[in-house]
Amino acid sequence: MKLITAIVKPFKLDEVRAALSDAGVRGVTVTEVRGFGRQRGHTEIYRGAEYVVEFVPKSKIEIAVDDALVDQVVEAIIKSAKTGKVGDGKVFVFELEQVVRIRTGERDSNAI
Amino acid sequence: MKLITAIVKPFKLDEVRAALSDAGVRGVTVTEVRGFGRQRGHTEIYRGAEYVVEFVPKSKIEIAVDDALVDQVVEAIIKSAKTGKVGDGKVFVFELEQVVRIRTGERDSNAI
Amino acid sequence: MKLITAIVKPFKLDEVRAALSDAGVRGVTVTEVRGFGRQRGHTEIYRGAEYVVEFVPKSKIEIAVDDALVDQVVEAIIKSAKTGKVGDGKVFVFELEQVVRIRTGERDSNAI
Amino acid sequence: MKKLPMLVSVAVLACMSAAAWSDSAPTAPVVLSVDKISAGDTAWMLTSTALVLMMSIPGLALFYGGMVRKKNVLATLMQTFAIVCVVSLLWWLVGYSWAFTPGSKFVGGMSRAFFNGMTYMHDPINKLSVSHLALTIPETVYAMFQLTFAVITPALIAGAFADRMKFSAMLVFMAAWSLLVYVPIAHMVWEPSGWLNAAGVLDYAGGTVVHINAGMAGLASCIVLGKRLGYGRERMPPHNLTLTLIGASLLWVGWFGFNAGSAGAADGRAGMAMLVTQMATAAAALSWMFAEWISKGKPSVLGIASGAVAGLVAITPASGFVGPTPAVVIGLAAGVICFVAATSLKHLLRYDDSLDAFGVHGIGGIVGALLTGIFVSKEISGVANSMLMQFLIQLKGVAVTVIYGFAASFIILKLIDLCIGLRVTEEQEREGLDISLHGESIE
Amino acid sequence: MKKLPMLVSVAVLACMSAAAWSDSAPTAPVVLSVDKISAGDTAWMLTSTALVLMMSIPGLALFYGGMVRKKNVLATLMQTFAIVCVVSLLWWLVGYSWAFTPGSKFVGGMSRAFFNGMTYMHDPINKLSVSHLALTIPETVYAMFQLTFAVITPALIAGAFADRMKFSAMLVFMAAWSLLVYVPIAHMVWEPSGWLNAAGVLDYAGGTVVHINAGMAGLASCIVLGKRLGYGRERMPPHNLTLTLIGASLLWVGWFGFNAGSAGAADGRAGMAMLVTQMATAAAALSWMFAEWISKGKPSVLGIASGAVAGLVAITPASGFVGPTPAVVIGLAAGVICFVAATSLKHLLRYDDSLDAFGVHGIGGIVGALLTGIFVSKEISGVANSMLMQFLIQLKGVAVTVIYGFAASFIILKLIDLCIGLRVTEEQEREGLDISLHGESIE
Amino acid sequence: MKKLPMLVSVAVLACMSAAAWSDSAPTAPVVLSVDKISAGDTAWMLTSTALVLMMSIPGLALFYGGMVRKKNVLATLMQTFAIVCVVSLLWWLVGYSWAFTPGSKFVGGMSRAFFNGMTYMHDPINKLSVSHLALTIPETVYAMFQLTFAVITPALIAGAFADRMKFSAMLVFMAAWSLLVYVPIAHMVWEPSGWLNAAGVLDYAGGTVVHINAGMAGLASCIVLGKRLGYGRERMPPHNLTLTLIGASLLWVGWFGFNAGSAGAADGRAGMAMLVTQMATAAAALSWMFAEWISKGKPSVLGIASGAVAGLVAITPASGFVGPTPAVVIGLAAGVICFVAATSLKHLLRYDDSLDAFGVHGIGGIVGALLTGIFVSKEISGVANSMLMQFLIQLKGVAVTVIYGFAASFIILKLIDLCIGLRVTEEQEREGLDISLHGESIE
Ligand SMILES: Nc1ncnc2c1ncn2[C@@H]1O[C@H](COP(=O)(O)OP(=O)(O)O)[C@@H](O)[C@H]1O
Ligand SMILES: Nc1ncnc2c1ncn2[C@@H]1O[C@H](COP(=O)(O)OP(=O)(O)O)[C@@H](O)[C@H]1O
Ligand SMILES: Nc1ncnc2c1ncn2[C@@H]1O[C@H](COP(=O)(O)OP(=O)(O)O)[C@@H](O)[C@H]1O
Repeated sequence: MKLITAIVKPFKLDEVRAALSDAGVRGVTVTEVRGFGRQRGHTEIYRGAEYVVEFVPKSKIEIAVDDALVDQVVEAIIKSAKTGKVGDGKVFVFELEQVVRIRTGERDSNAI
Repeated sequence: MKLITAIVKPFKLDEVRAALSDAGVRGVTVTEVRGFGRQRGHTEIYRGAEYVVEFVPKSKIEIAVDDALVDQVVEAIIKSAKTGKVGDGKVFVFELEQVVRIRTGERDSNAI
Repeated sequence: MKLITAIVKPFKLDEVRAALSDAGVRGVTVTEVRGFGRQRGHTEIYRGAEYVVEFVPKSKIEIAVDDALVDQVVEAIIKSAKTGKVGDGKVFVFELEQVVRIRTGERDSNAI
Repeated sequence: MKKLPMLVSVAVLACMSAAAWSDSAPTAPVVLSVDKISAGDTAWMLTSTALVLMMSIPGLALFYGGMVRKKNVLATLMQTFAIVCVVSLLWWLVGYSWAFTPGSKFVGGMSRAFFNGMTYMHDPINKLSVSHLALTIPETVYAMFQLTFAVITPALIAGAFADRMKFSAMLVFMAAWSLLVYVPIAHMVWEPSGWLNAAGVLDYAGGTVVHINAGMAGLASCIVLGKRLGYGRERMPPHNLTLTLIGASLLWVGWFGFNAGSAGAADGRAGMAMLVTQMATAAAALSWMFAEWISKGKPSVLGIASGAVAGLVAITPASGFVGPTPAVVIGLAAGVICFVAATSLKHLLRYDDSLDAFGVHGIGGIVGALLTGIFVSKEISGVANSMLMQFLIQLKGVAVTVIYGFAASFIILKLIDLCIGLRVTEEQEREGLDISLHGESIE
Repeated sequence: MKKLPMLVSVAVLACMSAAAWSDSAPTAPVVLSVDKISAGDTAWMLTSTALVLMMSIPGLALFYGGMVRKKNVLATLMQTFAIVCVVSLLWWLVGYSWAFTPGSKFVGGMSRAFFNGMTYMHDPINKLSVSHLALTIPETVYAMFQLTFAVITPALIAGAFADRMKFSAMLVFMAAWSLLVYVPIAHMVWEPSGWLNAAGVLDYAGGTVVHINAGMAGLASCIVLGKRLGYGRERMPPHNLTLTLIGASLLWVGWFGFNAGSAGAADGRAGMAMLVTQMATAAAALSWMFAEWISKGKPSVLGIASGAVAGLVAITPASGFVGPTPAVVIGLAAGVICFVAATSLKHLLRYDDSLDAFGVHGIGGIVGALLTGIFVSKEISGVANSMLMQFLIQLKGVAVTVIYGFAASFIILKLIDLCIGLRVTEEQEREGLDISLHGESIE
Repeated sequence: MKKLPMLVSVAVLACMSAAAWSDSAPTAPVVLSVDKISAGDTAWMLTSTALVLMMSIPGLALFYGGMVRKKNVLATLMQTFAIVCVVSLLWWLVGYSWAFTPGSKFVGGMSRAFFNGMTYMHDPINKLSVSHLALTIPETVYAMFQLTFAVITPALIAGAFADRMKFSAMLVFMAAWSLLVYVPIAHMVWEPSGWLNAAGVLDYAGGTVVHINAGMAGLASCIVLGKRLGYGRERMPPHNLTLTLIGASLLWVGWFGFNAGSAGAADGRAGMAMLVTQMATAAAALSWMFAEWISKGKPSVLGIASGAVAGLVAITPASGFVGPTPAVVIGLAAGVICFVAATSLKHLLRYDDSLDAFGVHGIGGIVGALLTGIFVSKEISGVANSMLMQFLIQLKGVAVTVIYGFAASFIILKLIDLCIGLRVTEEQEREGLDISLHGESIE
């Protein structure tokens, strides 16, 4: 199995989730994160003190999938998360050694 | 070493931490996440506009452990996090190549 | 490629980011997390009810890098995040199988 | 005072003050000796002024601010705050003069521009100017009290176009609207030389002038501006109803100044106005809450708060004219009707009245203005028209305000759109107005 | 006015108003000419009414809302808001009449049901009705002022059972409690035909009627309902003390209306009541703060805010009877005693009075009611009993309220529990009442 | 009243009240019959007192609380709340007596220590004590009104040293400052035996006594304490400007009590004071906003709120002396000058006046005090000095306050630093004062 992690623009989250669902993904875990990269943040000024807010809010989506699904899922993410503008984000893929479903104790593919 | 990631119901967090402690785990890192899966969220209505809140709040626990401890730790999590109802969550296990303790520069097993 | 994850004290975040930048890192993703470990939290008392806040706020930094850069980056983190006091945090290194830049579809080293 | 046909009005004035006027009552501001002033009435009107300002800031600002998404909360607060500032200065410039000095049927004169001639003369002169509309209090107090009405009315409109208007365009719109829509309607309805006043339209504290007027402007602006980006597709739940509930509470408390203050005095009529305000508000809050509970399954905080505001709106025109039991009826009706307007009508007609400025203030104002005609008590009001006749007069007042309020707002908005553009860019809207327009954010 | 034995009371009334009554003072509401009304007194009572409503919404709502967990904040705000609405209508229905018209020793008559006969008659009649308990202000104002007391009292109870009562059951309980507990006690203590009033019990602004009463109901309800799920094991720290501090501040400010408004007039007694309120509150806030600092190591925001409320509660019954130096003593005592009650007694006796409705209002009310007997100044109050005698009378008043308040609340709660159930399901409690009961949440 | 040279003052008093004094006016508190009291004036002064307390809690507390980092918000709120409590008790102890009873040129007497002799005597005596500075209201009310000024002034200082002072040291500093700085300056400027009062310095509601005074103490304290850890390097944006905007709004509303209440009566002068307050505030808010918009590119919420406060500060000394058009000018000037002070001067001179207590209150107070000399209207004020002469007198008042306020504060702070230390440890500052000093945090 693999764990696919996608960092995307928050307003794209719903679209990505829909695309993942179509690609057969049942569950995902989402975290609000702050992204630093090529896309620049904004500046805030409070009584003359300038603060450059360097980060951009991003959503991180984690998806455990069977090996067979990996390409398809990555493709689905890319398609649905893309705006073509800087800051669209990244997809990372990791090897996932074990998965357990806590409720049932099922393991690996059955647990996803 | 391995990194064990558990997604659990937030109100189970304290119990899981206690169980981990008993299993010899010294430290963990916890993140608030939003889970999408079989467990369904709730509906909110604001002046006639319905919003289905599809996610369920979850706590993600990350634990770096020596290989020897993995099974024991996974078992401890499953036991303590289980309610038997949908949404109890998952455990993921990853290979962890290096660990460094920043304070001392100690590495790997010594750093955990 | 590798994914380097560093758990550091929040007020060190800016310094670490500067050091990473000097080490040639273009982008990072940051998450606010709660750390449990040797460093102890604090106690709050509300009308006689004591609550031990066991966790300490930490910042988790995730950095995808080429294999060649790993040591250098880990070193940069250790240097910049260190205060020498308990709770300085950890660095974890994982194997990263694939990286895709969503905007361009570029892969792996080109995508970082 | 101001909401009565002239003759009645004068009669009331005569007896309201301890010192009676021997001969003809004034029809324009006059300079009087300080001992004609009632300290008690003045105390209450100073207090009412503070209460009504509190309705706008922080009341209304919070009521709206809690309902928008987190990325727009500061921009929403800022709108109310800036409107208060701009309209205050316009009131000094010419607004008060055009509204509350005698003039044509449609607008007052220029005699009080820059508050010219509004004086207080220290000992040994011991004189001050007094409005013909409130003879027992200093004119400064009357002008300030009316200022607080003038500032809250445009601020109400902002609920309709939340999250998408340029701040610069909003300032221009509100300034124009205040002078071209609010001021003339206030003159027509409340100043004895105004034609609706002469026609006998009853509007005790602003059902037409304030609420229908703002509601129609809201409707016009959400139509002209179009929907929020992603409306109907993306999630736009209120980010923090705690703020909304604080806002609704302060609106409620402040409204005592609005309605009981409209007596212009600390007297029995003010007392009755406060009592009926409480009755209608409580009734409307519960009627919205139960309507929602029955139809949607849960009673909500936003619902009960919205219902309370609907009740406050509906009792506004009636507050000096009806007794407590009719007030309960008005409240029950307003709660349920505004509930339908905000939850169904809006979605049916597909405009994005984002925070229901029209649904609550427009509709609630109409309900109140019409029911005032039905429930007006001769005993309390001194008005002796038959129910049917008064209802028809009220209908006329409503119709004029609906039409003028909508049309004038629509035209002003279109003109501003042509000149400088009304709407923020898509990117700004997506990023949120707090950061994109004001360079600030909340944690 | 209302807290004095009848004879004294009448005497005060006679001299409080500019226009003196020539012959016997009324013992029931009367219709008077409008010129008997004092605009100054009316102005202050209108203001006080607004201030006391502000104590409930948003004051108390925020005070409590900030102390609960984030998942219950909206539900907590909603309780206060809904109670205000329901009890307002009950006041109209029959509450005012049963409390403040003459009747039996235990409850008033029906003559003012639906506010029947509470009139204001416009020119040319120029008459209005006036309560026998406040002869210089319109009866509408007196009824509204008392309404704000009637709404806040049940709202105080909600602190005891936070986070676990069904909203529907809460509505039923509060409605029943208002009519069956608050109204009779108010009649007994404040209306001249009430037996505790006749017995000479001194309660200037509601130490027994409001605070002990609400505190005992709170104790009953947290016993009947049981503890919150996970109490003692799970973390339940206040989620946002900013809200609590806003609430405490608005309670403080609003309490000026509560205590100084209880003079029924803008006079020297009102002034003294305000001054002693400030002294006791400041003293109690500091005494709680220092007690905590010494015993727990840190002075806390929740502590100083709780102390202030304890001081406000304790000075309530005494506020029109004592001078500033005794007020400081009352405050110091209340701060430290309520600190012990809320931080130790509760844990010792193992009830879950979640937000210390009993610990602060019950205990603080008892402290205040008893110390009133000790510190009452003949000069200020006109009451000439010996200290011992007055203390015993006070003890009687306290005992009656404690017993009746607890027993009646207990029975009502048990009955409701039998009929519809009081408590939410475990799942609802775990999910939080905001989402489970009201379908809303804050970000 | 209190801000006039003695003779004028007496004249005003004589005509302000319905019942005129036949012979010489009192120069010290007196006991009068209750019928000398004006219920209307008393009603307004009771209300003003509530409004001014609301300025401190929750107004100022929130204004400041929203501007600090999240980890310090509770500590910031706590400072204001605790100052209110401590200074209230000091006022009773001796503060009122030293400030507002006749004595030397620099400080009053001891006759009212513990509010000794401040009485209200119930029927049948029917007398009460009255201050010679406000003859138509009970002395209790005058003392309470002035108490609210005494508590807010030190609370203003706290903005300068936010996030780094020990709570214990702060309590000691504020107690000392109140008695050694505030009280003498108040006596000198406002009590007829004070030398600046005799010299003809005009300060209607506290431009020198409150704002310059607090601003200079703020400057002294941020210099003595040094900068916040990481100042200039780390990010320290306001964590929640929603709170700040609520605070600014409540300050605005409450300031009506501050300025119009300083008339001591519900009369024409109070009305004019309220009107000019509104004009100056609106003008200053917009002038800061546009200055920022032009120079920094965006109009900000913090900017418009700060501008409003700057306007309120600047109009304070002038509010009973000028007409509406000069008020607009004062506002425009204050907005832009304080903008420069807070955004440039501070960074130029490199002190860390964290929330601009000096930049807004110090500078705004100076602007207002000097412009009062320019714009004072003979008609409104009864003061007949030439513009130049009055300007020079004002300059003297400003100079004395600037020098004494700074020097005395500096010395007190240094002494406290020597004895118990002023500043928290680096670790406490880093962790945040909420947790480290008070053991609490917000979610
Ligand atoms: N090397 C990296 N390691 C981890 N996260 C990264 C890395 N580079 C970029 N990111 C994440 O991806 C987001 C988008 O990257 P950015 O460089 O802004 O645009 P793009 O992906 O279009 O090149 C960043 O905000 C950050 O969260
Ligand atoms: N494929 C997946 N990848 C990542 N996280 C998942 C995945 N499936 C489920 N989760 C996480 O696990 C949580 C529980 O899953 P759910 O399907 O609701 O119940 P259960 O684990 O009992 O089958 C989800 O809320 C989500 O956070
Ligand atoms: N075994 C572990 N697995 C995951 N995270 C850990 C582990 N041990 C420590 N951490 C994280 O590292 C942080 C610092 O650890 P701690 O033991 O407090 O200090 P130090 O790193 O100086 O030994 C913790 O707060 C926690 O977030």
